[in-house]
Amino acid sequence: MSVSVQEADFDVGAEIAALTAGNDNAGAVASFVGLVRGGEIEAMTLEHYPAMTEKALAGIVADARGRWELLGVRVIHRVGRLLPGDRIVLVVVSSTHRHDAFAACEFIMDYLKTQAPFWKLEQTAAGSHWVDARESDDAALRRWSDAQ
Amino acid sequence: MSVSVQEADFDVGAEIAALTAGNDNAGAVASFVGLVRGGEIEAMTLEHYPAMTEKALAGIVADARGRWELLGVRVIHRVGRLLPGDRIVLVVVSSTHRHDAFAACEFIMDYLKTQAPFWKLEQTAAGSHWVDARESDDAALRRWSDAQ
Amino acid sequence: MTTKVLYFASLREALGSSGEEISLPAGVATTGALRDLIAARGEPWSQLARAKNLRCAVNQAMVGFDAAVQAGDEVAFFPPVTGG
Amino acid sequence: MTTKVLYFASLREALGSSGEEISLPAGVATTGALRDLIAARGEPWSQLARAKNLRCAVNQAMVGFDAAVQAGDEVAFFPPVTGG
Repeated sequence: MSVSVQEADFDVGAEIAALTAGNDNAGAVASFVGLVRGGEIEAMTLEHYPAMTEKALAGIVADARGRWELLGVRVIHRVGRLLPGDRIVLVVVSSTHRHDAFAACEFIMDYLKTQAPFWKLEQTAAGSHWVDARESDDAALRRWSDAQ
Repeated sequence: MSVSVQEADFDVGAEIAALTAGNDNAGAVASFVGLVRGGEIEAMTLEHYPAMTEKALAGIVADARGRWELLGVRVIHRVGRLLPGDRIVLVVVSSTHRHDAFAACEFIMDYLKTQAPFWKLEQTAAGSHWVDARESDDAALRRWSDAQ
Repeated sequence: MTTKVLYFASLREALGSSGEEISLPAGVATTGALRDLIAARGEPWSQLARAKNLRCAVNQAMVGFDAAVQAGDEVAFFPPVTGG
Repeated sequence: MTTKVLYFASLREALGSSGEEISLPAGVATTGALRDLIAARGEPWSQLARAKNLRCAVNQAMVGFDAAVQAGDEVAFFPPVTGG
């Protein structure tokens, strides 16, 4: 299964290695890891829409596969309570061509950020608050309509 | 040291984790792994210009740091004899912003491909031959002159 | 046959509900009409009408407020997503 | 004082040499002039003049063929790089 939504942490090196194991054509592997930032944040709780999340992520991966020549894609998104420095999300893309791997990896992150049903509740000393969506994420998404 | 040229393999997960350890601001980590492709290739030998390689890579990293807001950069390039599926190169970039991490990681790879003094000798059943430079790598480099 | 309606994140908290089953009255055939039907109950439900950038999904696919809704569907209302 | 000249990869193999020390004659003050000086020896050295996309570095920095060279420098000639 190329898409997972889970509470457990993941092993980045093992996931990257697994994606290329047994495929000698994958000369390029691009990956992204998103982490909980510190600062004022003491903890973060990730809520999601269970029936929709894996479906939404699988749809984004399918879109990426339609745009670039990809050999393998792996997406893992954590839910539940996380602490500063904890890993939140992993996207790994393997391809024969490095530009395809980079572009698809960033495309998947941009779509995930705006289309996959996850919500962050941040906990600080002053209390809890839901994270606001950022206009910069919508702007990032629009880039993919214009060009690669 | 953020740049290494070595015969030994590297641990991708450990390198990514090390780059963000102790820095709570790094919300985004982009990375790239280049692997020896299989097919007709039985082995590959990477020659380099020892006095220049780390200097060239450090210069590329410094250029990237001048263009984007980066928190950490790690580059490892292997030399010597490698087999299909073996890791050749690792670039890891951490940043507060994911677009900066992605852009800098791809920039470093594009410059490394055309500016760092490494040469690949491929060994096939038919004999050995030096890999030709690809025009697509020069084209990839030119993109960075126009825009980010 | 009813329509399942779900609320998530800040909207779930503001409404004090994670979801309900609704029998669609005649004339309520889109996500927008369903939203207005619920919002018309008054507080706290009227927040559905005021919510900035409210999003919705029908059967786990994001859609606009002109999307068709019928009995048996699963409709979700939620704020803009913030994962990743 | 001499100038150290290095050859790499396919060029090293074609020349049968990984490098040498050269005393720069008067009038040889650029990487291009040094290349021409060596190529003028005849085969196999004339390959330096024929090499497609020959690259050079002075003191471990890539430069063009109009770059200055002086005694004590380390000059390298090599084909386009293919790492990564």
